[in-house]
Amino acid sequence: MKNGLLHILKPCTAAWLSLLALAAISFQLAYDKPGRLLMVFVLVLTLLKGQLVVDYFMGLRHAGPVWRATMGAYLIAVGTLIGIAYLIS
Amino acid sequence: MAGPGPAHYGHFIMQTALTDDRLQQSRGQPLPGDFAIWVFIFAELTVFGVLFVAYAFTRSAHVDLFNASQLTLNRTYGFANTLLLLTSSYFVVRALRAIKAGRHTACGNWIAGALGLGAMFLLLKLVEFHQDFARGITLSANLFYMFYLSLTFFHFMHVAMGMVILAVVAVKAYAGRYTADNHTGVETGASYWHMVDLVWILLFALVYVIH
Amino acid sequence: MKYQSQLVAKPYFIAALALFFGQIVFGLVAGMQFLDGTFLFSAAHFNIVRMTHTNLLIVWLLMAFMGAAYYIVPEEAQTELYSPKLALITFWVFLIAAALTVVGYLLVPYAHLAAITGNAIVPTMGRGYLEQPLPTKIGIVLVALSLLFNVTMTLIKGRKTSINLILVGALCGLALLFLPSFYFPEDTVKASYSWWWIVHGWVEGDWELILGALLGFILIKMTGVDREIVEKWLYIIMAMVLISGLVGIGHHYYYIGAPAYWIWLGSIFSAMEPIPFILLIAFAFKMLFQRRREHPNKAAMLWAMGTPIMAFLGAGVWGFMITLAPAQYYIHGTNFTAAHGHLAFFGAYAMVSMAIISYTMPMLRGREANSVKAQHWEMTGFWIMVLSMIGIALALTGAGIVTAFLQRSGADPMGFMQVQDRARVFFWGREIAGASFFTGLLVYLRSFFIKGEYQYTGEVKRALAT
Amino acid sequence: MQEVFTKSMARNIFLGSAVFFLIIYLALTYDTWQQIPVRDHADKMTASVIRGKYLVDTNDCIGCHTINGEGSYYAPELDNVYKRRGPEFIKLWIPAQPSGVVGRRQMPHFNFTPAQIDDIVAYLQWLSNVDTNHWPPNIEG
Repeated sequence: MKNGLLHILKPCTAAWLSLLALAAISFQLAYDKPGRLLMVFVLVLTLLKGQLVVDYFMGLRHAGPVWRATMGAYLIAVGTLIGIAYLIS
Repeated sequence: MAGPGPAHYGHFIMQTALTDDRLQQSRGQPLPGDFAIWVFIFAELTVFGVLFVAYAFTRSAHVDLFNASQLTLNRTYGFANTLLLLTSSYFVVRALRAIKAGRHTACGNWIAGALGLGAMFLLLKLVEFHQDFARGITLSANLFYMFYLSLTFFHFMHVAMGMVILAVVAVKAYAGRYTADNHTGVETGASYWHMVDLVWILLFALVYVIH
Repeated sequence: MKYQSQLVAKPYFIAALALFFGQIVFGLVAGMQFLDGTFLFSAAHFNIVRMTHTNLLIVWLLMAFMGAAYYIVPEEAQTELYSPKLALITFWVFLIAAALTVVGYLLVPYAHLAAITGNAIVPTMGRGYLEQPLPTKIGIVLVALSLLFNVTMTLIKGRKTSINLILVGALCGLALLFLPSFYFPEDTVKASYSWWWIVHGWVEGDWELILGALLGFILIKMTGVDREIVEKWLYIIMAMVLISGLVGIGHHYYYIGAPAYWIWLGSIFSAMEPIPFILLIAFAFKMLFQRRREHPNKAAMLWAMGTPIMAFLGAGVWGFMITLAPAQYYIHGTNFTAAHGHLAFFGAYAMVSMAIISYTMPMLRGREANSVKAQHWEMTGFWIMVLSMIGIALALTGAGIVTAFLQRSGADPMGFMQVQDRARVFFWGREIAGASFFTGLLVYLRSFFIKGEYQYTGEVKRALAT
Repeated sequence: MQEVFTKSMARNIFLGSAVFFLIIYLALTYDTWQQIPVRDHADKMTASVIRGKYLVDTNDCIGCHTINGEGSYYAPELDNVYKRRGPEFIKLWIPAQPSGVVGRRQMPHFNFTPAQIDDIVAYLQWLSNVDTNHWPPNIEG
């Protein structure tokens, strides 16, 4: 069934729907009790969203591996630094 | 070798120059759109990245202030704006697909749709700014609001800038200036718009959600 | 040189170098006054010497930029200059106004100068770099308008290359950015805030565009690289200048009374200000490696390659060291800033001026390049001046660090004069390096008096003949 | 093949970013302009303070001193000199210059009237109360 769904949807449409769903989850979690686990979870969700945009919207999955790696490294670097800052607080 | 140059031009070195095109090929497939916009995109992402990290580390020194101030923001607006931008980004992807299939009117229509969503984003953000100012939130109110207003205003300006670019692309698309083989302009505008979207995803999580 | 009217650049360049010489002499006197506070006290007090030193710097750089514009704009537009006569009249007006201003500085007490030149009507005097009395300031505006009129008319009737558009656009910006010098609010904080529109706007904005245009022109001419490639890189570099520099002005606003958010915005954006200089180095060397010809003017090439490197060192590296707010908290208003100022002004603007002079002067004197001997002198001068300027910067950096440690931090900070005494060894270092710089300048100027043109070797002559 | 990096795009980015960042800077400047009078107590800028500032400018004090770190590095910072030395010291100091100590840096004699010196002190007092984000780090300036 899942394969069937992906078959019907174009990859970019699937990415868009996933992004909407992930955003909704993040929004729900915004009202949860603060906690480190939650923080890491939301951060990972966010980076996942970012990678989806980079790959499927910007279309970097077709571009050279160097550029894709550059964008990936950017997301990971920013995400890690933010994560460290939140964990030490 | 071409005939002798004028004496005062010195002698020529027959050296093949490494052209920009060959530079591109040596690094795999080129980036979508004009390379110049990518220099810009990487510069902008760096600025936003540094701002985000600065926000995070400043927060770690003022956790209570940040958490308390964060609660005063309207998260529903933030979420609605996320949906608007994600969807408009999706529309732009569809516009690019349309022009790759040679359907330039459809391309224009998708971009017009994206522009409409972008306009709604700006409107909603203006309402939010208005409510913030009415509550006495300014750049100098406290550290959190300083970051919140700087980041969102800076991003707001990027949305406005992206809309100007997309508007130009839409006009040219309707006028039939792009074809299935020649659509670098659409790709360039699209790449910028997705960057604006990407920044908002990070910004929304950081400023409105994570606490 | 293709057009006869380009010759008007020659007096500008000669005057620029003469004023440069004067600037260094006053610099040496000011440096000496750091060592002996009574040196020339009654003849010319430190503030007068300093103001002459900095004002001569501005004037000679403007002279060089204007000369460059009168040379480049006709060549790029492929037409004669609109009015060579106007350019020549402008030159004499500018030179005489500058000379009169310096004489005024040296002979009339500053407050008296202010009183007799109508400063009470439109107060403009008493700000760094903008010490000129009102008539001089008005004169500068008129000179700038004359230049803009002349080059714009030339541009309109000729070919519109990107180099030309950038250069003329940047010259318009230069004139526009000077206008806030007539606005001197009574509120000191507002006065500081708006003073930076001129100073930052020039040296960290508009002048970088001029630098880019001059360097681009030299590289196109000397390397024979395709104009399209040079120009598109120039645009990208200049875009980076504005992206980082416009909000980067905030690094001047941390501790002058402006709101605290500038600490963040200024730090983040100005931290990117080295990027355009890195790109400029990459760009210059890319052009060098892709060159399609060997230009006989090796000295000009040395200046052209040295400029981005020294600009990066002075503006990029030294600028970065003092740009972040926590570092600036301790070194703001110390000789560290002076170190940055010296290295950046020399590395970026003095050097690009000498690059364009080095490239054009032989042609203005009727030869493609100077003799090997003259170039040898010029390049020797280059190295002595560059290394001496690095020495000056290091010495002033040392003095700044002494202040930061002894006066600005610690439980029991020392007073200003006590700390200055401790930094004495660095002031000696600066003065010695300054004397060395002066020697380099003499060597450099000597090269202009060596006659003869570049002689190709027999081998090359044969190659050219086939 | 299409060119991947065009001059016209590079030019558009240059012009676009110029306008873009100028707008941002102007918006920030607007906000700063509202904040400055609060931070520097512009309401306390009396006629005496303004006269004092005019004297400080037209005698080129920043040719040797710094004010809020701007000027020359030949003589001490003036931002907090009022708090460092106090008004009485300054009133005695200025007319007593130059000291004439051989080798020591000299401050010129300015022939100020007592009223003018009062104005300068009033200006320095106003200056010492400007909110400069806790700069200078200590009283030595």
